[in-house]
Amino acid sequence: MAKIKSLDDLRMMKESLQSKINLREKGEDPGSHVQIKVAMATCGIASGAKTVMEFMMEELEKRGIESVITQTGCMGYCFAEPTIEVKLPGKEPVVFGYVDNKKADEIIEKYIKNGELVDGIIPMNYETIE
Amino acid sequence: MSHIKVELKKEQVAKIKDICKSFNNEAGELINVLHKTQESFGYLPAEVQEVIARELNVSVAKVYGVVTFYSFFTMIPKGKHPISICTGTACYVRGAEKVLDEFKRILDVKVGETTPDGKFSLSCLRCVGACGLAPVVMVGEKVYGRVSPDGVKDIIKEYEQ
Amino acid sequence: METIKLTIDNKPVEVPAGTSVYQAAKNLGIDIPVLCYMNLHDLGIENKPAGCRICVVEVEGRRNLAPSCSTTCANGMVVKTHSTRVINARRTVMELILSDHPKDCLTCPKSGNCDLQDMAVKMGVRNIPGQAYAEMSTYKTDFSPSIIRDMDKCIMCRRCETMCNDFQTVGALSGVNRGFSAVVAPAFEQDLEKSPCTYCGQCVAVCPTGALTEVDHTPKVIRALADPTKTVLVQTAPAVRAALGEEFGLEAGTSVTGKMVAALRQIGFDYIFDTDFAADLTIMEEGTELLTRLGKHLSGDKDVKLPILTSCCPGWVGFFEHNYSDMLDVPSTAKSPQQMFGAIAKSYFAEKLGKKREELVVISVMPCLAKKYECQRDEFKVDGNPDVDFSISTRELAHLIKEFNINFNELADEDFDRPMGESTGASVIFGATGGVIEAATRTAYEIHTGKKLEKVDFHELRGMEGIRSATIDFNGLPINIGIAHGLGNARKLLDQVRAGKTNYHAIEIMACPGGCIGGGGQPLHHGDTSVLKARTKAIYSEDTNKVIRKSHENPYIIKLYEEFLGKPMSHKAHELLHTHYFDKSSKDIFI
Amino acid sequence: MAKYKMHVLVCGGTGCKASASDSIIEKFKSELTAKGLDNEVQVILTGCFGFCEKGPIVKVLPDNTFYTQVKPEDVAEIVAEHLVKGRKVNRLLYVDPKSNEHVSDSKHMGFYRKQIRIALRNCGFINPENIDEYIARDGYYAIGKVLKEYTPAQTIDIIKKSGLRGRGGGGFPTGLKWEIASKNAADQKYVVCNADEGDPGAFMDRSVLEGDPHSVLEAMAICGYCIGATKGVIYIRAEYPLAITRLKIAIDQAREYGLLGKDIMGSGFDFDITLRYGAGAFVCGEETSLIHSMEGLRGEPTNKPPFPAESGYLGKPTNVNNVETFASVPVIILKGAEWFASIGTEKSKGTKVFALAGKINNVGLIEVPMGTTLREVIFEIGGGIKNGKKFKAAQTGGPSGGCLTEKHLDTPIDFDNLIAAGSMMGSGGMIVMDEDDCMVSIAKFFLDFTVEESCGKCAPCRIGNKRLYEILERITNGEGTMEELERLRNLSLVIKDTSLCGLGQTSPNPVLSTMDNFYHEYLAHVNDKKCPAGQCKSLMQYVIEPEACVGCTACARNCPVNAITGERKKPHVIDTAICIKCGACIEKCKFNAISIK
Repeated sequence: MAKIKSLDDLRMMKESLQSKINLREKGEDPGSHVQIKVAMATCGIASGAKTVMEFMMEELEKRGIESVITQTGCMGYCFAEPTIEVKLPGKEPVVFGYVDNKKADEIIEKYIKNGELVDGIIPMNYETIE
Repeated sequence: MSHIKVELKKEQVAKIKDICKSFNNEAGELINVLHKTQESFGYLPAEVQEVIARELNVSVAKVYGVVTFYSFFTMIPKGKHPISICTGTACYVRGAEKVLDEFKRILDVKVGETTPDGKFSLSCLRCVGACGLAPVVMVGEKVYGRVSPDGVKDIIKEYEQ
Repeated sequence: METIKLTIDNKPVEVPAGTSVYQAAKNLGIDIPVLCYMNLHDLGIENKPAGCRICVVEVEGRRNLAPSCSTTCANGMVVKTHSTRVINARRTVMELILSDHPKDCLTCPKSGNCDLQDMAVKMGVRNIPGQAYAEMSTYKTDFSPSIIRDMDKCIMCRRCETMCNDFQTVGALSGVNRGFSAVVAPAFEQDLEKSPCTYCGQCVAVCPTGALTEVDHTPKVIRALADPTKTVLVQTAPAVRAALGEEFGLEAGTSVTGKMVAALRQIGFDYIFDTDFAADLTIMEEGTELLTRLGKHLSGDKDVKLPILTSCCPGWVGFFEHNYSDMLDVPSTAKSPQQMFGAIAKSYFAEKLGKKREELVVISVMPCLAKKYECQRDEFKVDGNPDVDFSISTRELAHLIKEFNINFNELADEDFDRPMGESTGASVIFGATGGVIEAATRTAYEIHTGKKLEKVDFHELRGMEGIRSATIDFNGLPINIGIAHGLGNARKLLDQVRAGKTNYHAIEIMACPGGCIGGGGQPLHHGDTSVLKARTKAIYSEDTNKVIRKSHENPYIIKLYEEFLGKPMSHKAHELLHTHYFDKSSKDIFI
Repeated sequence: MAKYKMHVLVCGGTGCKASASDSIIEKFKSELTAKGLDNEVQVILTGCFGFCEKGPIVKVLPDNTFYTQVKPEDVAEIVAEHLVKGRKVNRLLYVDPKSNEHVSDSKHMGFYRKQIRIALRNCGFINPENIDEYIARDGYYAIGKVLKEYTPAQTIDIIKKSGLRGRGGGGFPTGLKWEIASKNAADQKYVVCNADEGDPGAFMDRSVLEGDPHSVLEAMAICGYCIGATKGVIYIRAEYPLAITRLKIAIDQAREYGLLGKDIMGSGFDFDITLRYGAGAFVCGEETSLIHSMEGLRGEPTNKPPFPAESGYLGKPTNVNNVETFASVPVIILKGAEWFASIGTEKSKGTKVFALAGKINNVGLIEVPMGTTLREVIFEIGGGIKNGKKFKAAQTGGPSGGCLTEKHLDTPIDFDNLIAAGSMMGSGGMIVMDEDDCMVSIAKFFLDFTVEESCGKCAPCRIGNKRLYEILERITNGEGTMEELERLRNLSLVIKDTSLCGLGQTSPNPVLSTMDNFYHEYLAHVNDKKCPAGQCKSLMQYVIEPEACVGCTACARNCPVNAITGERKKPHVIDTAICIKCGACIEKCKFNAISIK
């Protein structure tokens, strides 16, 4: 590791290291970020939830959106897997069904960035099985 | 302080000298030297202190004065399994005294003594900082938490064979 | 110099910056009691651990009481030295100290001369609350040949530790243990005999209680005197006469030689002799040794060791045996005057009396505690019979005189007995730092140059400086002389010699401050070093008043050589008057 | 580099380590590898979370799940359920004692709700053995900023304005202390960190050093810059091996990064830190003792002045602060003096860490704003008294402190209020006592400690504390008199008034404070020969109630000293002169006929 020779060096280093603990910092204070829960029970995993989760993590970071992505149990909409729940700061959570990478991209661009609704919302009448 | 007469072997003297040297034979490093030496010998018999005094160029009386000031240093060899009972305040209010009494009773030694077979030595220490587990007993490096007087014999049993 | 203005007990006072409250109060005539505090100003030794807390005072605006000995005056300070709060605190602390102190004042050797006892009297302590169940800190009493350590009586003033370490650099003592069992002791709390102690007795000289006292040989003196089969000889060292008077209320610096002799005669000693006689003899031997070594050195002999070191001080001998075992061949081999006296008394004088050495008891009166140890060293015995049977201190002699109900101050002066009571001015000054080397110079100069000295006084060799040096012109040959008193100073000088950084021909060393006049067996100076100066003055005026002032002119010394010894450094002289030294450094005793 | 989706934080503090947190980590790693998740879930060893009562603690992020009392056997389930399937393991969640509900987010636990973590900000959050994590949390940014933007005087000014006071016990204003040290000119000065936490029952310094060592290093460098010192020394208890190891790692890493050593961040400022070990002497918490100990001497104090700021380590100007004080410094620089000063009370700013222990439900390390009341600490954070017993007293300030009682419950805790209440902040130990604790015995316990730890240099402390102890022993043995009670008070006041150092000046506090607050207990011991709490063995009497005794002889047969006599089927009697109060009879009596009076 190169020595830190100036305050700028330190600043740059901090930025590069930020991601190491970002997950923790945001997790401590999820309310102020976009929170995304990916249903990751057997049904979800079977339908490709894992791929979607990875895609979203990558894309959100690329597009500079502060978000907390967690996995959760089955939301009870196995017919619509993979399902994800998105909660924008200060808004009620919204659940999307049949999410693949393309759908995920649309959710990010329209709903998360601009608050526009997209197709595939499942009415809220479930409770996460914790 | 009573102590045991020991004869140091050449390599033991060399070892002490090495330790002193690693601290540049500086008198100000006496406490660090004593720590390292005790780590290596298990205790600090008079003869060891004499070598250290000579190497650091301080009087033996001064070295002894320092050894007897700090409770961490001992001139008596510890048992194979040193038992320490935390008598910090948190442990005290949660019954450390009764636990200590039980150890004294079963091992038939006083605090600061070693059993005749050299297996156990008993000492008290002030707070290992595991107050959540009070009362705490340490055997060697192992920490036993929430020890009750009844549990004492089981702890001793673990090390008996 | 900056001055500080403050108020003590409603009186304004102005003192130089850095003055302690204790000193400022003293300037005003206010006496604040102290126990642990000790200031040996001339020696540069100040002991102020601020541990006894007896000297506490109230300082306005301060939360707690302040120890006046180590609190520096500040501008505008308002101090109360004897308020109710202070008196209550002082008395309570005193009760505490006494609660951990034995109450055997009746038999304590320090009784009547004890700072703690005085303080208890002053404060009117009548009972010690809770004494019935108060645990006392107890320790094994340590009987060494010179010093008794009864640490049950230690109050942790640390004066002894300061003297042993800071002034003497002997390092025999240290504070050990912690809390209630804290005490000053040698390593491993072993006896002094197993420590590097030199028995210089400076610890005893400053101890405010009975914790450190000399081994009392007065009972042995009385028993010897009471034994009709024994002939009892006493020798008195030069410094004794300059201090003994203090024990009888005489002003420090009063020379009491004649009264002392009269008292000794009244007590019943058979022969009252003078160690000064043996001091003259020492000069003959040591001076000759110096000239011999010097001669060899000048003729290019590389094996000869210079400088030559004096060897009459047993504390100093013990010190170099412990610390300079690599230099054992440097000191003069001449025995100390005490031992020369004993050797001659039990040979030459015994022959004269027609008695066997066992029938003689030789007692010395010394300003010194190390002499007690010296006379029982094995090399100073013949078939187990010591040349000097035992040694008592100036203080013990004073006790004896009082015990024999002698009105000391009213005694008419008397003279020492012959032959071993005759002495010169040179031998008297053995008692002060620089004196031995001055005496040696007087003799060596005349022998070496064959000329008479025009001026006998060598003022360049005198003084209270810890380390001094001077060059004396021996008729064109410059002789470099070094002097040190106090073993800490000796160490500094010796380290230079060991490192080869000096060009001294001769060095005098005395273990005690000011030389023997400040010895560990002298009347207690209670921290007042002006006493030492007064004694020194007395010694030098004694010298001036002597008719003969050079050792080699002592007629009885001349006679001794003619009748018995032959000449200095002869075979017989070697046998009786010279010794050798032992390596007492702790070696690698390990397998 | 693996892109982790989840972090599992495992507490590696001494308390949790004692309960096998090491094997918990091992187990996580092996389970995750077995499930192929080792690249998705990162397992991190952290410093103490504080909630030691419920340790070992495991925290899963980002879903902020706080598992308590985790055993190695539980790990497989956490991995399979939570980490793979996203289902929290309910049985390991904290159960709120009031609502009986599971709480997974620590913020919603009573224990954490009122806490503000400044000194402990990184404890239980970052891996203390990894400097990168500290840097990612703005680590070393404060020293960088100070070196680049502020003069030493400006920096000292920030600390002064923040109102930070020493957390080691005395509460001396830190900025002022630095200023004094900065004004004493010398060729060499020293910054010393006092990490010789000797107060039994306080372990906040250890937690900071174990959980966030870099913050202390950074603060020491800042202090060095302010006072003009290039050398720092941490004086740490040898009894803290884990903290020592982590400090050594931290120092090495900081040197490697150029954050300690020569020319830090191109500023031209040099600063390096070495370690010195304590060896078990409470008195070394006193600055002058500590300095003597650092010099290889007996840790005896010397009279002040001169203060260390004038003549300290090796005779040079030295600034000594404790761990917690230092740990608060970098945040103050980063967030500003105003921010820090906005927390706390008028004269005590910021937060204070307390080690909560004793008869309390939630033992642990807490950090609360100055001014939090004792009630909030004990009943909200601490979860109340164990086993539903009644609160009696809280002892603060350790052996130097005093006790707070019911009447102090609503007093805001800060430096000055504690002193006014007859106690002190000390290093922040807080031991809670319930109705079963005898306050005379508690005073005796603390005196026992002081007697053992007194250095012996000054007479009042060396002898006086021993005498105090003896009187207390007589009182607890039922031998005390009223005259002795009086003496106890006078002796206490004189010891405080005349002792040389802080140890003796405060050692009688537990006596005075218990006498002030529980004088009736003293009187009961002295006059009635009774111990109201039933703790003092000598004052107990075993009595057989004749009405309840059926004369079964079980007690008499089991008495080891034959103190019980009586005919079969008739009530028995205990001879109290013989009875050794072993309790064997009570155990054997099936009729509850034997009681202790």
